[in-house]
Amino acid sequence: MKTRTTSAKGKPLRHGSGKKASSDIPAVQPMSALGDDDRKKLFLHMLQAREFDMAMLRLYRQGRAFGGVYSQIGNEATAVGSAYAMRMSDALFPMHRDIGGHFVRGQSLEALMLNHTARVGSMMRGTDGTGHYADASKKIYGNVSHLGAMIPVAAGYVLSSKMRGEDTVAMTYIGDGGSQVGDFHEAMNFAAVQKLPLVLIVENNQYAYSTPNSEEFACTRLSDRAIGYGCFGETIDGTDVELVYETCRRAVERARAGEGPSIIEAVTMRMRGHAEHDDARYVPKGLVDEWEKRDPIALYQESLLQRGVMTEQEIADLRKQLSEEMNKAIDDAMALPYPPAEEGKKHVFVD
Amino acid sequence: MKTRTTSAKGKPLRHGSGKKASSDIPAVQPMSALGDDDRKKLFLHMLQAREFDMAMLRLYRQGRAFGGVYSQIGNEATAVGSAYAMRMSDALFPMHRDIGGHFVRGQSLEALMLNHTARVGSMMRGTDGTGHYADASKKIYGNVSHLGAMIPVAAGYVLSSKMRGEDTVAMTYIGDGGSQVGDFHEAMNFAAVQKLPLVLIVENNQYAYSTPNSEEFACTRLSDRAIGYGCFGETIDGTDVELVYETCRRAVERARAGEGPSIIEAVTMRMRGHAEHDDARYVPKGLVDEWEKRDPIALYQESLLQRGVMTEQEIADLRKQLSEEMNKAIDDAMALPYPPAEEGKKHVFVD
Amino acid sequence: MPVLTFLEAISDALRYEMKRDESVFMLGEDIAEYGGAFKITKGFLEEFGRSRVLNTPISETAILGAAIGAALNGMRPVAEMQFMDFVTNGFNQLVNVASTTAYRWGMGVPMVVRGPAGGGVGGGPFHSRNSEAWFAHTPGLKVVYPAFPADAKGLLISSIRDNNPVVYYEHKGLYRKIREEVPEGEYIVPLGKARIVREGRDASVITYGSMVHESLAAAEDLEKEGVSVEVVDIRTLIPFDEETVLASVRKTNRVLIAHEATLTGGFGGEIAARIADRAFEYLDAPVRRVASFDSPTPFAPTMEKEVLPDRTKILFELRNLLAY
Amino acid sequence: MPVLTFLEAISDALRYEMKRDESVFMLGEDIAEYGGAFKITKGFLEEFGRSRVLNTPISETAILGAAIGAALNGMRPVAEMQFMDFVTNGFNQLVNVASTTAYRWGMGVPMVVRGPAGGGVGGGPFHSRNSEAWFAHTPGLKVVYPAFPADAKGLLISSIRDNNPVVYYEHKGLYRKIREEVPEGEYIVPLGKARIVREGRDASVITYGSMVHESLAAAEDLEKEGVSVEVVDIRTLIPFDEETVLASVRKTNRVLIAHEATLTGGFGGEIAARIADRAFEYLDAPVRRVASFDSPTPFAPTMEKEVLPDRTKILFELRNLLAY
Ligand SMILES: Cc1ncc(C[n+]2csc(CCOP(=O)(O)OP(=O)(O)O)c2C)c(N)n1
Ligand SMILES: Cc1ncc(C[n+]2csc(CCOP(=O)(O)OP(=O)(O)O)c2C)c(N)n1
Ligand SMILES: [Mg+2]
Ligand SMILES: [Mg+2]
Repeated sequence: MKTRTTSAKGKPLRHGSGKKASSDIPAVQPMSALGDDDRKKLFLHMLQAREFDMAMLRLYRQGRAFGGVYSQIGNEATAVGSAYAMRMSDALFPMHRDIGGHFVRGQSLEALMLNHTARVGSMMRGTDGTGHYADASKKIYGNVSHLGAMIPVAAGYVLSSKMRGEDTVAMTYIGDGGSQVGDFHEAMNFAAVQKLPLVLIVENNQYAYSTPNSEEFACTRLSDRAIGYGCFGETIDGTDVELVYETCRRAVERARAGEGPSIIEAVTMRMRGHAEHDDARYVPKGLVDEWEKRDPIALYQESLLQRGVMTEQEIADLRKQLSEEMNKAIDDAMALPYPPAEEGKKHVFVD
Repeated sequence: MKTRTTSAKGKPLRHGSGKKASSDIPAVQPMSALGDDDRKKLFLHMLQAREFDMAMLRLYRQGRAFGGVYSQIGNEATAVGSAYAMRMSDALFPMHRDIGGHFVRGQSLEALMLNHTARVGSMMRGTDGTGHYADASKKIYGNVSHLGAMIPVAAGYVLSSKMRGEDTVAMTYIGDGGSQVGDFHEAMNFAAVQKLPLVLIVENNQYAYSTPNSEEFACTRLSDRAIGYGCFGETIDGTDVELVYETCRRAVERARAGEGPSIIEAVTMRMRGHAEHDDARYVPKGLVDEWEKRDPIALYQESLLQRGVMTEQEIADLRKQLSEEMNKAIDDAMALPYPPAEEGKKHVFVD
Repeated sequence: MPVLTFLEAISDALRYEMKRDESVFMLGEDIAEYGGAFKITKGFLEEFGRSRVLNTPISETAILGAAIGAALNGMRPVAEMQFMDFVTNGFNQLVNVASTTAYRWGMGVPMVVRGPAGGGVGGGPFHSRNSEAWFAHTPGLKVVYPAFPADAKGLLISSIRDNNPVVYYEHKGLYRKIREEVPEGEYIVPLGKARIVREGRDASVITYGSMVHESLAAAEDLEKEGVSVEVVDIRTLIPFDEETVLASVRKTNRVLIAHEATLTGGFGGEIAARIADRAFEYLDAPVRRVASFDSPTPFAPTMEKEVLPDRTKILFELRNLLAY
Repeated sequence: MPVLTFLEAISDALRYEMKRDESVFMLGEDIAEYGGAFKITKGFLEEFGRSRVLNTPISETAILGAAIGAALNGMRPVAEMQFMDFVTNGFNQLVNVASTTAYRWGMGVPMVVRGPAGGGVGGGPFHSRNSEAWFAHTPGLKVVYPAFPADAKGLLISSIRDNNPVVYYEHKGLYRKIREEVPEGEYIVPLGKARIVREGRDASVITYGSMVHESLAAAEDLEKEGVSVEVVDIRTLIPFDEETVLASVRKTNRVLIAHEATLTGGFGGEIAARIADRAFEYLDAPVRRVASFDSPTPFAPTMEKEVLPDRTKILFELRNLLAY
């Protein structure tokens, strides 16, 4: 049996029923060689993600953002911890709530802001927005809207690395909802047969748009799908950045060692609506309240303070600095026009 | 854990590696209320299937069949035993090697022969052949070529029965190869969430066309996929018609009782090429030899004789009778022309 | 008669059919509590219960396959694609299973696939596609693309009652923009009948969906100049009402075809081909088309406007046509 | 020059490119030991090894998705669909992922999807489809449908070297039926160039794939009657060589369009539309089309012959056209 759960009491970590006690979620058990510098970085990238989120939210409220504004609040630890487990030579195929991972790989605030607001000079020339962009220099390959579609693409990416004898690992993501798309099945099975160095993070944030876990799947853990593919599977608390990091580091190591793919289910909560137009009235209030207490950033801040990794002052300074950078990035982006209309007719093909 | 194997030694029943000893495959353990009349019928329908197969093969060799001729030799026990576990009010969605099930539901030799040779009067008017036909009077809904496509259709069929408060169960089939198609995933997950009365038989006959199990999937048992859907899964010897019947009867009962879908993996061997044009040179000879010994009809004949259910003479008479009926059906079909050309332009839509 | 938006007219049709016929039910993503991404089925859960307003997992193949199975078993399922773009994930079910069943089995597959399509609202490449031409080229499917609330209602009712699989497009840009009086209760618009939405003498525009409104606007512009343009809304691509289209062309002798889908391989080609064949002798000018530029639909508003057809582009082509 | 069948020419192109460029590899079902359902890759496993001749599970979505991923990572994958019909199972990967990547990311996706298509061989509804029009209506994809062995080779090499996704159709009826001299080694036929396969003065047939041969046969029939028919093989649908087509029509003033795909919404509509627009003044007769009847492809030989276009039907339409 290759699937296990880290739930301390052996209870399945699932079902957004409001019944989950925080004591069900295992405490951090650091096994890592994470140094304090790493910890500061993990914290920084989570904060960057949060700041970016709050900025997009502000823009949305002001009517200055358009397209879907997908908040990732609650998912920062999963996005950051997982991406931090990779080498820069590895490839990241993130989903729509994984901006944290972009920061881990050194994406600039400015580039992201231009991209999300489709301003001139944005990475996709205005052809698309949100996390759909790619940046080959950072080996970030964004998603398409069609959920699950990038899992086989990530598989093919590392299939070819492997053919060339390179040791690249790909990390990709899917939601609790997206896990029901056929692409998930075909890609994970293919990856398992070919023993591809692929790590799939299933971000189980309890809801797919308005649909709760109970109407999406009936298995105990989404990582149990791994049994049906013959690969490694594990379900963890996705609000604990160091646990996410450690789990993913092991998965990446296994992948690099030729042991094939892993399915890591990270359990979190989507703290806002699906996108900002959605007031998420369908989520029981108790559930949100409960998860408020497990805010990944607040938890990690507490842990860093307790362990003396950072001081209150350092954190306050960092937050202030990020907020200033963010405001500047917004102002800079907003001062720019949309791309020239003719761009719409260019580059349907490459030469 | 809802998945189990009936392998006596707990060894996985898989991998067409030629390493499987017949002693690995559990002996019949009748738990049934099967009477001798039932046993005779099971035997009869398996013989009908085999006769039909041999007839198609003859036609093919004589250049009188066209389209793909897919032999089901080796699969008779699975097709017949499973279909026998259903009520006539249940619905059968068979695949290309399940002609045995058609006989269980009372399909006539004549109708099948017309269908397979696309003669005038055939059930599909000549628009298509093989097991692609449907016969609503017998609740047989054939497959399309696209593997896996009928699993969601079968799910929807019983979804609507359930909505109307009927207790119809649907049984459908997929190969070891077809199990890797996305439709499998989406349909079984959907069925599990909705607790639909659906039984999926995975006919693992070691090969998908030329591709062995090892290049198709990496899990231990295909029925282990059930864990990832939260439904019942079991892997059995598919050459043992009474075991197949018993296992499917339990699955059908669970389905009817509202306990949701099951995935039953029946392990057999495809004894001929994928279709008759394929000499199956890629199959190690040892593997075929080994499975020759497990011919489902020979095994059952032996068992019936031993138990005194039928005599040598009765069996010889039955075989002779079937063979005569078959020859007549062939002659009758061959005497008929193809449908009139104009039929090709009719009924693209219904009124 | 109540004045309804396009969106309300669709809800009205669905509600009416759900009430009228127990075999009608809906399945799709987030259609229950949430009422669907565009709130088409708001209140349906309360009114019809969970089994007839079925929230599904994100599984378009399962949704469409299950709809086929239900249709084969006596129901009239209406499957919602959250955006019509996602029909590509269940494409095989439609083009191979649903479309061939009447032909092979002689059995109806009375199902409707419906959902929001089209651009102009900043949806980007994956939430803007007009894919109707794919299905129009798939024998065995009917394809509907209404432009007005009353038609949306009447055609949706016909689609639900049709015994064949129907792909029904709703242009999301029209949802809240277009409103008109819509008959209450029973109201049927038959599939396969085009409608002359504006009579004219000097040129015809053959169009459907969002471009009907752009064409009407262009026709109004020209009216001020004393030019009379006829606008024909085909309403259903399959069955195609060739007679009405040809009659219009034979009357005006000049024809422009307009659709929002990309130009190459769009259904406009089919319309042009039929005109160039069967109204050839009546043509006083080349058959022209206005359509989206052959690219994905870009996200930035400047660029999206550039690639999509609109009143201005239609006007420009009409002037050329009239000057010919 | 060796005389090769259509099938051998395709194998030759694949082998040549596999030898020439390490980044070229193949993936698909049963292509390794078995050499593919039609034996196109027979011997490839032995020659190039298992990692470059990759047997996959039955998972068209995984095959096409993996090809895209490999293409983004410096490879030139050639994905085989065992029958082109099965591309519908991976449709989304092609129309949404592969086709939009150049536009969105500025990155090439140098992949080829190839496989047997077309009817006339008793394949029935699910092994006969000509689906090229779906992809021709998907901006960002190139679409190739050769008719002759040498073209098949030269176009396949071009497709493999192209930095964009190419859907490459092989008519299975031509595989062993058509043979001709095919240049050895390097041989390139550029995408986007039609070829006049027979010069003529009195009428043009614009066609591709299997219908090129039927059109040539019909042209020969008419030659005996002193009528000179030009046959233009467009060879690639996207990019479309409009110039060559228009030039032919401007010369002969009468045009018939022929393809095996079903009529309605087929690529013939696009061709007709362009002619009716840009060669309007040169037309002495209606633009006519010959194509499959709008139905699935039936299994029984009598019925299949009835719905498919052929020499006789082309001849019939040509006579009408010439008599006009
Ligand atoms: C194939 C497909 N179907 C439907 C959608 C519409 N859609 C976009 S996001 C979403 C919910 C996704 O839920 P989940 O995968 O759990 O991710 P989350 O947004 O919760 O992070 C849906 C239904 C889509 N993008 N793709
Ligand atoms: C989606 C799809 N891809 C490819 C094929 C071509 N094909 C037909 S049968 C077959 C092998 C099927 O193997 P399996 O599912 O194990 O069934 P078996 O024939 O062994 O009984 C293949 C690849 C198909 N029919 N459908
Ligand atoms: Mg979610
Ligand atoms: Mg098999």
